[in-house]
Amino acid sequence: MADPLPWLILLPLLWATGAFLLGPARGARLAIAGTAVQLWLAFALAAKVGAERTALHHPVGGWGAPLGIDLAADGLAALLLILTQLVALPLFVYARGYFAAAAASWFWPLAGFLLAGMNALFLSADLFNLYVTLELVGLAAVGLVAVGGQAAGGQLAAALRYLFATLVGAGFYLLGVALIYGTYGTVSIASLTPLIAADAPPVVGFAAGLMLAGLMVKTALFPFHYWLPPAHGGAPAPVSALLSALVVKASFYLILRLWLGPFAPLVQAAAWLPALLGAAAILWGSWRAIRAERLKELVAWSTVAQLGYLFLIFPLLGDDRLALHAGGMQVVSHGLAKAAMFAAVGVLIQVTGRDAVHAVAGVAVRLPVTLLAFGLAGVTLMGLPPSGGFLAKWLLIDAALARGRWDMVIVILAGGLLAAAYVFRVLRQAFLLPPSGERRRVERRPAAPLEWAAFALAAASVLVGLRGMEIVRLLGGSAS
Amino acid sequence: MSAGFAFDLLLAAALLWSAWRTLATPDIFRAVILFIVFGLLMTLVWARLAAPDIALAEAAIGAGLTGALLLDAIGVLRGRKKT
Amino acid sequence: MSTGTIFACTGVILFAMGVAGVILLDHLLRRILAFNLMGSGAFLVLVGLGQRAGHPDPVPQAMVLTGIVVAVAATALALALARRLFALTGGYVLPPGDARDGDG
Amino acid sequence: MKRAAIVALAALFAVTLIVLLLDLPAPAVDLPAAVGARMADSGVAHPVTAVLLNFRGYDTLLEIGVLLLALIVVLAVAPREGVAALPRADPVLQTLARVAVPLMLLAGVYLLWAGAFRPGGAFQAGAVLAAAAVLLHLAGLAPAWNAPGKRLRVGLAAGFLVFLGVAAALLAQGTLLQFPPAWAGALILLVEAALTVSLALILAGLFLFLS
Repeated sequence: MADPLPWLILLPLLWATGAFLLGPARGARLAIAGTAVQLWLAFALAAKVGAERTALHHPVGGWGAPLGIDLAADGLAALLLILTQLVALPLFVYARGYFAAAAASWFWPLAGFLLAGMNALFLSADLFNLYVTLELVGLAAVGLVAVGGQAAGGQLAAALRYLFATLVGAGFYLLGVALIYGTYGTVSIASLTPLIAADAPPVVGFAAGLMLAGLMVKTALFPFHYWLPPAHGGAPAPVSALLSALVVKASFYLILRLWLGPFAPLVQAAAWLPALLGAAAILWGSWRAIRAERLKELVAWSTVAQLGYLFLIFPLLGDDRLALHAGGMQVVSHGLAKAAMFAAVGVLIQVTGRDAVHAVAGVAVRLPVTLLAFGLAGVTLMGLPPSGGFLAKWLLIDAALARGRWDMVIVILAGGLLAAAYVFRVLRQAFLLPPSGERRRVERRPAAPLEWAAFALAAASVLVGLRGMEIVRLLGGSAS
Repeated sequence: MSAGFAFDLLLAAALLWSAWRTLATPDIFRAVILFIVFGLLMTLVWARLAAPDIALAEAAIGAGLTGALLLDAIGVLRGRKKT
Repeated sequence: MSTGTIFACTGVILFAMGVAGVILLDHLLRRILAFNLMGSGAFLVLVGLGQRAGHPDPVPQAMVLTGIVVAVAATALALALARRLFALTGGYVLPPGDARDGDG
Repeated sequence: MKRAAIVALAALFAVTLIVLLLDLPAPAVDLPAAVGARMADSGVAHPVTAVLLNFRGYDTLLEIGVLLLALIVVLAVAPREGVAALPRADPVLQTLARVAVPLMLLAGVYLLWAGAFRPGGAFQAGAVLAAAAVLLHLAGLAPAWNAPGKRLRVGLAAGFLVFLGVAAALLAQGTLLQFPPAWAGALILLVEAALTVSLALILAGLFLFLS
């Protein structure tokens, strides 16, 4: 069988270029077929990692690090690769129907470059190569936000804010890489890990801080979250779903990889900082979601809050791997649930014709499948059993209790209650009778694939809780 | 060696000055011109750093193409000036 | 002090100026200029620090060539968005509003 | 207030980092020596080209992807209003263009050829050719571009596709972008030639689609 590592990168690049050659608004079938093959490759990779219980390597160019660039895949990388293709595939089916109405001429090649950049990021073991993948992901994501922004200036402004945030974040990361190369003469993670010790020159700690801070800007960790709600809330629904479910996870993955890998001796003492910012993100993001007027704004602020959970794990990381399992579970369940929620909201907006929480009154009768998708995704975000979100929060509480961190337990529980508040706000509205004047306003029916793609993602976000053991086992093998 | 050292310091000062004026000068057209000057000074820096490949790329892409894109954006290349 | 070290230090100052510019300036073209200064600063640190002993090092030089192309791609993308915004609003300034989200 | 705080922070940042930079130990890894030791297998004689297209050729592959992606975003957001206009013909500029453009074409070909053993290569060559196209446009001798037709799209993507194709073909032999030493020189020249054409078109396109 072909080596899945390089093909997971080449394949999306090939179909992205193919879609570009086909022309504007073409290439949907190419993208869906390509992503299906990638999903199969990602599962094959995970099976291989699980069977061999060790990371897989592929020396690009045959040189080997540090002269060449190595690709490496451990359990964590395999998990994110599966998640990425698993979320992208139904979203592409959704996008095919969604953009039939509103033309977004170059969506498909941009989506292909986005997936290629993400897969390359998950697999790269070279700090400078990771910079290139970060730019590929960031610029593709900004381009996708602006796609279809022909009418609205607000969407362009959101794309520009996002662009500057992502460029500054990548710039900090690049300066850090420059300092690391200057100090050690290599940018290969495998070569650096044994070289960086607790007594490294102070400039290395400075570089680590720069790189992690730049990545936190790109992950929209509070207080660097300002760019996320307008960008994710203003983009077309399939784009919002891709960005909220996957793109922010890519930079988080890199933070985790650096934290557990080369920078481990330097950063332990600062672990309280990301956790504190994460707790603030949970409370502030949830509060803003509760207060949001627009549906997409609500879901986007929910992303700010849910990303907060990911940063709670840093002081809890240890040999028992509980916190790592909690983080992996949260990445997967939030990815699926948030994609489902944006997809469902996209349908609601197409049908009601307006992006407003109060406009969904009465849709429960007309769009039961979509509303069920929204509700199931909400179950995951709230952390109710048996969903993946429940398992993630349960593991996180377990890890916090093992270290006597009652303050974190309180934040986690409060976050769940606040999530319930904003999810039920929408559900309650959906079951109300619409004001009589508005009832007949819109008769447009959404295409069935849109509703079912949203439902499939939502169902997966709940069911993944039942497959938690597989995920834990995969992460068990992710020694960096 | 010391002549080279003095030249480096002078070049560094000129580089920082042009960068500062690029950001601080009130007129956007002058800012873009200063940015192109900055790009040409960068070309000299790369030459001093024994990096002729980067010097060529910086002159062609950094100063040339980026400068042309920016000048076009403010409209001076086709006689209508936007600010 | 070698040529490499001098220009690495210059690069640090350029980077700091660029970051401050991207954060503080309102005019979109100026922010794009500031971003380019920031990038040039990081490139100088990469090559300058790598060559602080005085020997040319092809590895960071090749990385900077890659970086310059990425930077021009980002610049063109930013200009495309900014010019589209100009066509719609008549100005090169981001409208206020959603930016204030963080301050509550 | 905010302004002063950020300027002060930036200054503090720069001073701290410069102080930290001034005493660094010698690097633990000597990559220039590793590059020197493997130059014979790289297929080219110029170290920067060897790093750019062979040792770290994978970076370059992704970077061309970034450039093509930026061009697609430019296409997606650039306003399309009717037929692209020719700028006003300026006789001085036209004379300049008629003299300079052939020289620039020559310089582009020279740079591509030179890249194998001295400074130069696909990027510089592509940039010079792109500059020639922009000059032709500014002199009123060539129009700006509208939505690209099939042939132009093929030209824009050709370099990336050839690079991808070479990468995939080499991967079928076992390892991504592993050039066999005997073929490395020829394959790198093939990739560089295709890249020169596409880079010239893309860089010119970034200007001409925006105009």
